[in-house]
Amino acid sequence: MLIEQLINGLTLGSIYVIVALGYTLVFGVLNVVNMGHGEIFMFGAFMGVVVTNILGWPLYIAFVVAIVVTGILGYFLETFALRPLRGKEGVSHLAPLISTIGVSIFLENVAHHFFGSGNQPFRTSLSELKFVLGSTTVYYVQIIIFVIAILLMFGLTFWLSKTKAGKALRASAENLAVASLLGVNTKRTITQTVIIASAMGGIAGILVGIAFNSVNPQMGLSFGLKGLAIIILGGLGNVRGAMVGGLILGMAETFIVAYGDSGYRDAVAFIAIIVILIVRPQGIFGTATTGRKG
Amino acid sequence: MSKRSKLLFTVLMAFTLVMLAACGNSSTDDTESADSDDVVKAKVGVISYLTGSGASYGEAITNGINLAHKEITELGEVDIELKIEDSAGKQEEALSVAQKLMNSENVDAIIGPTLSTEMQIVGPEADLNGVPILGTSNTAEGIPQLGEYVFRNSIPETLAIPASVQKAIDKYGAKKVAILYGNDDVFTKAGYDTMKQVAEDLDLEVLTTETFQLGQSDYKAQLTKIKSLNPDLVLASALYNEGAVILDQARKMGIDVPFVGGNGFNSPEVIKIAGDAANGLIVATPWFAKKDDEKVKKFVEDYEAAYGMEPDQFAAQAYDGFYVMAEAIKNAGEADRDAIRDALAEIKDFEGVLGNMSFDEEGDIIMEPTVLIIEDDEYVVFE
Amino acid sequence: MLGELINPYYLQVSSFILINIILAVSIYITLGTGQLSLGHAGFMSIGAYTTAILTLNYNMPLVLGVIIAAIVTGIVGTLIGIPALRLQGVYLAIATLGFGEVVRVLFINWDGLTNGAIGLSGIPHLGREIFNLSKSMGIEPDMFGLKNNQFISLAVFFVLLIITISVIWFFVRQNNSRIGRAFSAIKMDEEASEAMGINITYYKVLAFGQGAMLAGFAGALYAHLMAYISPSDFDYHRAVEILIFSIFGGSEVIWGSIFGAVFLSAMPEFLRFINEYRFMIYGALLVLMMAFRPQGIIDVNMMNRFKRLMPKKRGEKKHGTGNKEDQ
Amino acid sequence: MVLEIKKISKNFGGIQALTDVSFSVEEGEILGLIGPNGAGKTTMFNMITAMYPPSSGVISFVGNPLSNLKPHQITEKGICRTFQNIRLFSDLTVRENVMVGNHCRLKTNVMQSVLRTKAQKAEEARVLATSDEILEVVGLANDKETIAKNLSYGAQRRLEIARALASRPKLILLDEPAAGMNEKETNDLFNLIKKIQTLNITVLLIEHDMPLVMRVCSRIIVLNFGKKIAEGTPSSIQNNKEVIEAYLGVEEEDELA
Repeated sequence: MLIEQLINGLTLGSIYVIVALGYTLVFGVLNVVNMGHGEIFMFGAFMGVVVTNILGWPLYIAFVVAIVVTGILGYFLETFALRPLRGKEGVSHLAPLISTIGVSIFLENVAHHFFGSGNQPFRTSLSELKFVLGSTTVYYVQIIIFVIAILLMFGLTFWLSKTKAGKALRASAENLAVASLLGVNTKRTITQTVIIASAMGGIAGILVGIAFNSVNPQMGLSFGLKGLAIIILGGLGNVRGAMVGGLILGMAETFIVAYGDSGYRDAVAFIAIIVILIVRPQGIFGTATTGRKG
Repeated sequence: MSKRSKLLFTVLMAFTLVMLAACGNSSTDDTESADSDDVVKAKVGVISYLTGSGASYGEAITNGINLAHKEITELGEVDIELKIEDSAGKQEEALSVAQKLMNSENVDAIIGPTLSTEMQIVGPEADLNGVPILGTSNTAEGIPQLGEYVFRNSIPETLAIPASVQKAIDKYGAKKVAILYGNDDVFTKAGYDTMKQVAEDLDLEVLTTETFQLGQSDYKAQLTKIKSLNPDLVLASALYNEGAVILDQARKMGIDVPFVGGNGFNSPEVIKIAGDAANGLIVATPWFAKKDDEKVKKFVEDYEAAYGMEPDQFAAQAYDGFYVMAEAIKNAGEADRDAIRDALAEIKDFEGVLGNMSFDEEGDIIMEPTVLIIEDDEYVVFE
Repeated sequence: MLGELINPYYLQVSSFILINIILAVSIYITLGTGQLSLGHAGFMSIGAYTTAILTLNYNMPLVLGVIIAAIVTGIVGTLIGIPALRLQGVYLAIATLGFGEVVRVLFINWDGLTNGAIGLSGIPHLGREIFNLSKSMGIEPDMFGLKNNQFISLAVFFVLLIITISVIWFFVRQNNSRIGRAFSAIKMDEEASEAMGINITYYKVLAFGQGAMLAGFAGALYAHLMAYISPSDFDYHRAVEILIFSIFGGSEVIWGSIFGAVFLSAMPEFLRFINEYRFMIYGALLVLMMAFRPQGIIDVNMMNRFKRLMPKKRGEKKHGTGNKEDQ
Repeated sequence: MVLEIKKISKNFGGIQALTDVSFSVEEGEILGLIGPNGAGKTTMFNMITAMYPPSSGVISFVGNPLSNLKPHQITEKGICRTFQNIRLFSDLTVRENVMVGNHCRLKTNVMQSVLRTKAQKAEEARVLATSDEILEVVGLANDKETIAKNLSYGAQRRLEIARALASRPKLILLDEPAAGMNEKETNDLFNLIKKIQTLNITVLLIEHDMPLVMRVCSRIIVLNFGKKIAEGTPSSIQNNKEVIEAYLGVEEEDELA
């Protein structure tokens, strides 16, 4: 049972990681916690349902559609909820937080309206494939999810440190005004970032669908809150922190069910962030200054 | 007193006066006596969950009521005016519309509200106002005990779950069970409390009790644990939404034992969501659409013709509920709230699409539920 | 005569509006020092459960239960407020959000005391308590030409009205004092406030604690108004709803937040179809407000204009506000 | 001696902002603190007002060391400051800004404020009178009800001074009060600083406007790269070789940049 639970925790953790990476990316550049990210992720998952179940198209198309749709949602979020607040005189630093809460509430209820409140099945042949190792059954999906999470993290790290666009992004993250003086098109960079972060949410959405066969409008909130907890754990804007934080949370949640009381599963994440915020506000991997920022 | 506080005071007084004035025009004389030609005229209010995440329940309920209303009006024995209000599944809204029905519309009786949580609020208020109220979908414990004017014709989990568990045990000779329930939902929690009691009463060994939360996606941790303990039976108190996903993940993981669910687990949606994985789910229900009974067949036919879908349990309970109410109004002979209450309390051996029902002295339903199992992607009677 | 004028339906809706006004003021106080709390639903639930448990299990009088509930929540709020001081902006928001969720999970799991998700029913009802009390004193509703339910609704409404007015009075006065000036200075510039001799630690904790206490107080009243509570009444959506009252109506001036609570709670009663889209509208409202009017509908400028208009057209203005609150 | 700075050093993550600076401020004087940009002047102000602690050294105020105090306690002790980049409470009125400045001299608590006790009413009346008096001093008596952010630049600088004066300081720290002012405004400022001196308030002034510094100060301290390079009367500073070099050096750098 231990090994199976480990795999369960790893799978859940990997999905948390991908969700958290989306938050981290946006925070890293804009210093904004995008509260709408969870709901964008949920829309990605629903795109998977629409493509594979309703239209009956193959899974890879679901990925493409989810990435495109969540990318567009990200673009809208940036255009309507973030851009109008940027550089405006007298806007509190809480404004983007509140307006993205608005986006999340809006999207959640739009999904209620279009898809109903219930679970939608997400059936793919992929989710049936498995192999047996000793007494442990391992599904290919579980491995795929883990690998994708790792790839995304490395891809993101590489992109940020080696490519021109990534460098522009990091420059913007340091200081928007300076980056703009240095010839970085900050508006485009920001839009790009939000779109990429959202598309990662879309990927995570599809993966959740495959892994758990369960897609519903409330999952944006529950995964979103966990993602939020993870980036606080790992340090806001920290890619490696998101990775480690996500895996730790996934494991912790699984193990509290396996060896503790499953009723407190949802509280684990929040008790952890409250403790972290009080003891080490910059997060496990954060640098000392971030705790007082934002 | 400063200028400002004077102003504040006056504004609030104005607010109060306007409010009271607004109330004035809507109250009318509330005693509507019987018409001259012997047909009892009455006004029945319905509180239903029509918007929001559970709107599908409310829709089925109002469909059932509307169908029954149409048939009764055609029969012409009583003349009932319907007044349907939406509660959006919220306690505050339910109480507000209940006040509206009782005081602005002056209804003689109320059917609804949809959720037990809403009934917890509305029931005592109706009782206080002396308005008979009939719940057609409240399954929580203690609903009819809210007051003398509170009735229900839906079977509570305390009736459904023992029936299904008993039958499953008789059939499979199960001794060891695992319990899985949603701990943050009032229905599934109530179901769990009953399950725990039943397991105790039947001397079952409970291997583990696991919980999950509404809208959760990943049940693998709990299921892995349950699997490792090898139960003969899984008692799952879940709404069909989560329940179906649980079944799917459990079957994939290789948990092949039957699942026994509560009333909330009973829905054709389970088969739609979980597919083959739904096989082996046992539930007790008052309603079975494929029952070999003239009344049931006619109801299903008419309902499908009118609304384009198969009636579910909520529609059937509401349909019967409205008939029971009409019967009581007819027996009361006048549109008097107290008379209707007394007539309701005297309903006995009423034959509806659900079967034979009566009210006990508290106003709760007495009925034998049917136990069903899903086999080959279809609900069949579990023998 | 009086009996015909009083409709419990309108009084019921008004009572909910009054509770929402207290909630809006509670978040306004916290926002007033630049602290964003998403944990007010959690504080509300602490208040509601405290009084429910005290009155149900220990037969405590309702009034005492409500007072203790408010005090307990105030203490919890202060305890949360002190470590929260180290957190700014988004960190505080997320920590309070986490706090709210932890409280909810705790109430769900603390089965023996809270009855879990099923909730607590049979909590003494404010109106029925008053009814029994007045009956024991020999006052019968008929004496005013009222039916029992009319009497009860009216009593509840007036008690809540008096409470709400007192709450508003309290905070209006506090705002027009040294304390209120310190609050607004802190909201505008924390460092400068500190350099000007304001003990920001004290005032931020004070504001956080007051906000929490008030939310707990409103929660306690809610429990006695509904006579039934369950953890799902105090979820994340409730916290957001409370926040929206203030953000929409105006978080700069107390009247803005009050207006937000009145308008947004009354709107669905008059436009029933809106109910279906309620949260969709809330979401869109938040985005629009932040983009175009982050200070909310009613801001300082508007209040100043009102004040200038007032002495001349006093009667008219009062009527205007009265209507607005009623519509 | 009002203020004594003893061997103060400050290190920001490896960057040495101040090294072993010592000087003292005598009662009733106007002391100038000058130096090129980045010399550590504002850092010194921030440490005197406890916005951050020095890495080493002691600061004493009327003989008592100021260690382990919070900024608001420093203000209570009688040191108040203005900010180089104006930091008024921009949405409050001019008078309210000054009233906030008076905060630490008031005592009413929440209950007294709400109940409007006699003491509270008397205190509020006193605050209003004090504020009006101070606004008269700085020449803003006609703008009492104006929202702070709508004031002209020069007026905002004066309001900053008024707000600091409202805390009844023994020592006031002015951080570049003449920045951005035209000649007339600068002249008014000169008169204002002199007037402050007559109110028995000691002044410590950071300023780049050399003519003003030379006119108003009785003594001047010069910092360069975090070190004190000179101290003396205006005329002696004007002729100090090291000072001239420090300033010329900066000008060269400016040209290069």
